[in-house]
Amino acid sequence: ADLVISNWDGYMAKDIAETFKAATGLEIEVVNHATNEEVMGKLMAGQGKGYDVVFVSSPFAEILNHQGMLAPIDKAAVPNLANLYPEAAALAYDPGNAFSVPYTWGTTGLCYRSDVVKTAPDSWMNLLQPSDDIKGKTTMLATDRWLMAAGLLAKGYSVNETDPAKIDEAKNLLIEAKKTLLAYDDTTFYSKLVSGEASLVHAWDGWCNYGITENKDIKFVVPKEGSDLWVDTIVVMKNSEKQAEAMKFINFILDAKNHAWAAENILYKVPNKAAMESLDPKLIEQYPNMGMSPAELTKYELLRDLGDAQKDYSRAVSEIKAAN
Amino acid sequence: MAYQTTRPNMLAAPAVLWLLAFMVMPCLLVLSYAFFQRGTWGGIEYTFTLDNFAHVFDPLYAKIFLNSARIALTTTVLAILIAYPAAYAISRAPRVRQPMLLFFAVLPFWSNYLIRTYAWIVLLNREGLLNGFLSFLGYQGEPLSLLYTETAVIIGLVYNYLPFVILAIYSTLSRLNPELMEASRDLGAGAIRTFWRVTLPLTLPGVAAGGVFVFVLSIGNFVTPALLGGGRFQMIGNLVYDQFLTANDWPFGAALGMALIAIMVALLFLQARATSHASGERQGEAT
Amino acid sequence: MSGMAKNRLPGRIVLLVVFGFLYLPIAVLVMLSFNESGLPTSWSGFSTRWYVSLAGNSEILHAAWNTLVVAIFATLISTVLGTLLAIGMETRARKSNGLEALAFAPMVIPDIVLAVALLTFFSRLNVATGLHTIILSHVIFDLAFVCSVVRARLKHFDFSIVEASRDLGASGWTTFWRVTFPVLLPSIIAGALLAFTLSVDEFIIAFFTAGPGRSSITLPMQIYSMIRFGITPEVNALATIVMAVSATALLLSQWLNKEQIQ
Amino acid sequence: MTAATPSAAPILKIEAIVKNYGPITAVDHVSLDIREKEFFALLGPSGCGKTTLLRMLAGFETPTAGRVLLEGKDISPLAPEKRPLNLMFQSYALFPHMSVRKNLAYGLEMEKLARGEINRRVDDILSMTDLVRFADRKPEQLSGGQKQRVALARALVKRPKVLLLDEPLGALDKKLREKMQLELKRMQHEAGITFVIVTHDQEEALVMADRMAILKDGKLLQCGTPEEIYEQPADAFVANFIGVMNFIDGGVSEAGVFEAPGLALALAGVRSGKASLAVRPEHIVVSAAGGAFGGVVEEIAYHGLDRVLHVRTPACVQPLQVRVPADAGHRSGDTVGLTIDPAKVRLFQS
Amino acid sequence: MTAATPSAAPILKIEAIVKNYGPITAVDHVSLDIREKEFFALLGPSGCGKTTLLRMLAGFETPTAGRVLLEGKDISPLAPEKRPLNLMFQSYALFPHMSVRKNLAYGLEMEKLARGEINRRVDDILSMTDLVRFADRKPEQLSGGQKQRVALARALVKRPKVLLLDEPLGALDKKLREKMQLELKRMQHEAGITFVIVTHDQEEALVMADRMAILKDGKLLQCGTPEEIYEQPADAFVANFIGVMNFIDGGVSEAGVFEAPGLALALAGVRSGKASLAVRPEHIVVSAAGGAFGGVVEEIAYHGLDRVLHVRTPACVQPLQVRVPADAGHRSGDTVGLTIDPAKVRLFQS
Ligand SMILES: Nc1ncnc2c1ncn2[C@@H]1O[C@H](COP(=O)(O)OP(=O)(O)OP(=O)(O)O)[C@@H](O)[C@H]1O
Ligand SMILES: Nc1ncnc2c1ncn2[C@@H]1O[C@H](COP(=O)(O)OP(=O)(O)OP(=O)(O)O)[C@@H](O)[C@H]1O
Ligand SMILES: NCCCCNCCCN
Ligand SMILES: [Mg+2]
Ligand SMILES: [Mg+2]
Repeated sequence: ADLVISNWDGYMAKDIAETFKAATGLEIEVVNHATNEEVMGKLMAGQGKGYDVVFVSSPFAEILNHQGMLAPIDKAAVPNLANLYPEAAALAYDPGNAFSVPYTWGTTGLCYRSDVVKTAPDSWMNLLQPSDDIKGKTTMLATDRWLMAAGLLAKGYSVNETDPAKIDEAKNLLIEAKKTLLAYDDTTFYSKLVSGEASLVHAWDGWCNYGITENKDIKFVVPKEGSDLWVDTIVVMKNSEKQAEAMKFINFILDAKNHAWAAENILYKVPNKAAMESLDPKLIEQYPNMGMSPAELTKYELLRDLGDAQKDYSRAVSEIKAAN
Repeated sequence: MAYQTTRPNMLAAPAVLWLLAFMVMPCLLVLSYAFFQRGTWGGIEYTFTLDNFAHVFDPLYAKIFLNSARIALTTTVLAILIAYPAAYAISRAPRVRQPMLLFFAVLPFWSNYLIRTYAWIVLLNREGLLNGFLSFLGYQGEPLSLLYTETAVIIGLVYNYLPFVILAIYSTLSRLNPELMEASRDLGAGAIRTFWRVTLPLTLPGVAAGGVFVFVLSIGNFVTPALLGGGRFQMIGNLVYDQFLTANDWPFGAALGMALIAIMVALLFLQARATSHASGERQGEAT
Repeated sequence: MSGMAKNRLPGRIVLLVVFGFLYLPIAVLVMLSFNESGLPTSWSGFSTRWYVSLAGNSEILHAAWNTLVVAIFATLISTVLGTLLAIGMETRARKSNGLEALAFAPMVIPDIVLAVALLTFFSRLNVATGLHTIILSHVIFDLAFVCSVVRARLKHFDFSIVEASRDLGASGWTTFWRVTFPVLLPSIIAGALLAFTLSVDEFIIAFFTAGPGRSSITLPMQIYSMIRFGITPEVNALATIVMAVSATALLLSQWLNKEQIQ
Repeated sequence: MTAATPSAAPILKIEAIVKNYGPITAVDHVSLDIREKEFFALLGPSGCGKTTLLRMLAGFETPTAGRVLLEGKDISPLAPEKRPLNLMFQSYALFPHMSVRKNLAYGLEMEKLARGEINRRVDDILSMTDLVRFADRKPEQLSGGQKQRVALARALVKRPKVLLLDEPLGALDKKLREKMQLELKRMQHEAGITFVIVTHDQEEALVMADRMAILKDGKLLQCGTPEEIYEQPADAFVANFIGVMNFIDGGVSEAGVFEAPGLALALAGVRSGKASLAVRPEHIVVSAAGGAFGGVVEEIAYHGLDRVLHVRTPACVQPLQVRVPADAGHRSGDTVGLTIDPAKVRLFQS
Repeated sequence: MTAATPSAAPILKIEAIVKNYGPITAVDHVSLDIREKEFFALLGPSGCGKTTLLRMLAGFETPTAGRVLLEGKDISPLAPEKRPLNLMFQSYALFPHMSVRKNLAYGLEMEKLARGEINRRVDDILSMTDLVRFADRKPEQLSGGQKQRVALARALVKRPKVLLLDEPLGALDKKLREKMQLELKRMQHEAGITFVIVTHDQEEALVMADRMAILKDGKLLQCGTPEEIYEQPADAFVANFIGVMNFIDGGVSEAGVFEAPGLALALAGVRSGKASLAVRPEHIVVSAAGGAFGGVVEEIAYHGLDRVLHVRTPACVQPLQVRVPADAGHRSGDTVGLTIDPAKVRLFQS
């Protein structure tokens, strides 16, 4: 194959290889990774050898860039960059899309069963100190950054807070919260809502939509304290010998029609103006959070790599997970 | 024994070379990172430091170690209690049927770990089959919330590692000289005392091996605690995993890994000494 | 010998209960594979659609094939190496602590350490990764488990039959094949089953040591990456087929054997 | 149950017991009464079913048919540990993970005796069997004869009502064996134990046993005192099996004279027809020449305290074995005369 | 290497061999020459080191000191399978997973003989050891004696230069044992095999062996022909160990007369001082009364072909054992006269 691309399962159209080949004559091989962390580990240990294009969330793209493992985006070779919202070309971790191209973006909030929850939640505290009726029926994301973000935001801090004292406060809050928690879950939380095991879950907007597909009473809300902006990006490996082809691939993805596929199928917002505008309005009707504008989204704070503070986050999360 | 003094090393050589080349060398490479610093943006900064080892002694990690050791130990004990009678029954079945029984004991484990675990979720759910079965039996109370508890984690671990213990115990039971048990009965010991004083000590190496399997696999497991435990329980394997992948802190991961390996090897040495003492090793077979 | 009050009933009950436990989730899994909706939550009617869709899912089938290749080779190599190591260790005049630690180590090294170490190592040496590197890596821990099972058996091994064989003119090698091996066979089979089972299920080391392309994807890698949508019933269908085929093959071979004997 | 059991009453009554291993019949309708406090020896060729019989008594094999009564009670339903008898295994079956001392204490611990009592009895049996020095060794560190003594001691130390010993002394040298024989007799008398012992050593059986039984192919051939069996063997097999016996095939004339080539022997109470004359080597007397019949010395075997001449005679195909004192001075090739005492022969007529 | 080996040349030369198991010395500086084609018996009390010695010869134990020469060549560096000798194990060591036939064929297959030749030799040895019926059984389905024969047959079928047999016949009945003895002798003569055999059966050793050695506590006490050892035992232990021996403690006077209470015996070539007189039971003659000295019959043991009187005399603490014909008609309590032939005694002086 001309290109090896690693992505999450189901994150691209199944027939991407055929359509891309039809468009460019190039062959691609898509492999899947389960999580950012795994593919990161593999890229770091293997110096990225063998991979050409990788889909990772923004903090990981940032790290890869710091490690000097990414190839610059050749703007000339990706004319479809023009389809992106201006906001998407000005993201703080990579202003001007020097080494990454955003693929999807969204935020994190509360996903809940409006038919079960007595009062509609609007605060992180509804999750962390739930009312009696939903005690033991809440879940939180297990991944360290989002888990900590809930605590930090509830306390009014930045999702990238590096002050150890504040991290500690958030940690303590989260340890308290564990007592009323059903589980930490970042894969099947939406089905827990559907089945009724959970009533209120900590969720990425897009995944809440999967729940909504099956139960109309499921709703998504961004808490009043604010939230994070996450971006899943496309990067090209420096060690790739097929950088020109990789640019063609990115350009192909950024084509309005192709990029719209992501929005329509994985129910994530895409930072592609042309694609978003092509969406069926019914989709937004059914999944209200799909209608969030770039302006709304960029109000939220981008998750950034934490540098040395990462150690404090890791330790805090270990302590939370070990608490009983 | 004269004729064996040179040969044992030759027999061990292929495995030893394999391990030296593909385990020891690579691991030394990675574990040596423990003496360096994490770069601000991940990666390794080649500045010598012992800080990582100092952090290993954080009481938090001791707590996690002890807690996961407790779960692993409970799992181990339960697995042995279930596996022993099963292995015993298999070893007493007609000899031609034994391989088949063993095979059927491991067959479920040729499906996939994740899907078996998901099947357990289906079973243990509040709305799941187990509760359904209970209410079918006439149980009226609140459905049992088994899922996302330590119990669920232990059930999952016992389930997945049970066949390993069965195999290990069977392997020592399979050619145990039945006359030894007869001699014990003859001397006035009932079936139970015969088991405790003769059968068990003679099969202790198998029990120990199986126990070690369950223990090391459980303490290093992170899928079951995440899925059946709802991520509420932290196993020690998880901790090392997080350092390498989530925190991108290889130096500390290496230090933790080293400490873990050292503790486990030390424990295994102690265990080996204890069982070889209790089982009076190497003897006892008649044709 | 031994006819001491041969009552097979308690043994049968034990096997029934334990096998019941072992197959309980399997029953669920098989049921789900025939569930029309594919959802674990509700039964919506019998259907073979997941089998049909599995037949068309070349990715899963390819991954399953790779898994089989990895497990078979890793089992073969590790069974040989592990058995030899076990015999070597148990026939040594003196225990070697170094050897002892070396044989324990693969069991206690956290998977992630081994995974990262191997990939770093291969990458530094510019070894191309692929199925062969997965096999090579799996052999590391597989052999430790095989060695451990076989050693447990050797603790009660009557070495006088080995001596008798040497005495009758058999070399060490012949003695191994004709005496030690057949007498150890139950343990070696146990060890091999263990190794195979471990290999079939191993994920993280396989993920790291696999080649970058699709060619060396194993089933656990495939399934883990699918976790976001929950396990699709196709995978249940695959597991059902794997178990059905293995069981049939075994029963058939038993039956053929019996025919031959009679 | 009978009221008071006199010493001659059977403590163990074996009734038409059978054991099949698939198509193989190992024990075939054997009935035996073993009397209280007697020393009973079981003899028979290799594979005749001795071990199988003992294993059925001890409860390790379920008889295919027949039953065993202990003091009048059927013991079939009793588990081995409930039977007041102990078996010493032919293959020893020592517990490999226990020291000699622990092996010996095991059976006593099962009786829940006090530690002190156990130690005392173990010490006694250790010194009785010359094993004191080996008390702390594991079985694998012992010689063959040492292992056998541990097995014997382990059964003896229990002092059960009935002791079943399967070749208890076979691996011991003569001196030690004689010492053990005396000890066994002493236990029989002092502790009133009934012994059932399998041995291949005829002298042992003849010297020690009050009564003995001869088995062959799983069947009981004869049961009686050593003298009865030695002197009045029930059939040619028994005659040949116990001690040395010469067989001369011939015929009995109407006049009651046994006739074979070169030999004529007048016998009382016999009927005419084909017959086989059995005579023991010590009952043939050698003269320089001119006895009843004669032959040529073919081979001389040295037996320590005397010699056995193998004398070729016209009377039979096999050379006759004749026992002479060690200093009798015969040489290979000598022609000798032989005389048979008619009172000492047995005649088997079919 | 010497040119042509005469029959009396040692095929196996054991030089000051020692084996320690930790603090235990199992074999202690034993030196022995075993001659080509001879039948050599190794005797000694249980645990004296016989098995250990054989195991060193076969190559399973490394001697702590000393060496073994086979036909003049040091065999220490040779692996067991390279040594042209075979050991029959005391504990049999049969291959549990092979049928009897396969056990027997194994050693021949190692020699890469043709299938037909192997089958022929296995069939021969099966019928020689009466095992034809058991050819297809597994060892666990055999009786003790059957197993022993398989072990013996497995060693014999190889027809090596030297056969080491560790109690090869101990579990066999007398008839079978005698048959096997004859077969072994036949193999010795026909195939020219050198036998080194451990036995506890003295009669077996006396009858079969060309020469024998007596070990005790790992040390060699005496080596010689059976007659030499029986008649001229090197010391009191050997005298007592082989056959039955009465010991009368006393002293030799200046005149060369051995004196003990009630007994005076003139002996040639002795010096004065304390002494122990050894005399075998068959060398004491019983008269009604008034022999050289006398005593009271305490016990009569029946030995089949004759009786042994235990006669209490003033001469020694132990009753003297005296062998008499079975029909001699003595009874317990009888007072008898005893005569000792001075030519048949041995005197041990310290
Ligand atoms: N592995 C061992 N460790 C310690 N001592 C041993 C070991 N094997 C044998 N011995 C001792 O060495 C001595 C000689 O043993 P060996 O087996 O050679 O005796 P043996 O003459 O064959 O006796 P037997 O006639 O009883 O078989 C014995 O006292 C025995 O206890
Ligand atoms: N498990 C078995 N399966 C088949 N046949 C058996 C089994 N055990 C014993 N036999 C056979 O039963 C017969 C009697 O065996 P047993 O062990 O009672 O003989 P034994 O009289 O003790 O002989 P020995 O003096 O040789 O020990 C033998 O022919 C033997 O081969
Ligand atoms: N644990 C990693 C989760 C990645 C979050 N990104 C959002 C959607 C990815 N599929
Ligand atoms: Mg027997
Ligand atoms: Mg011995």
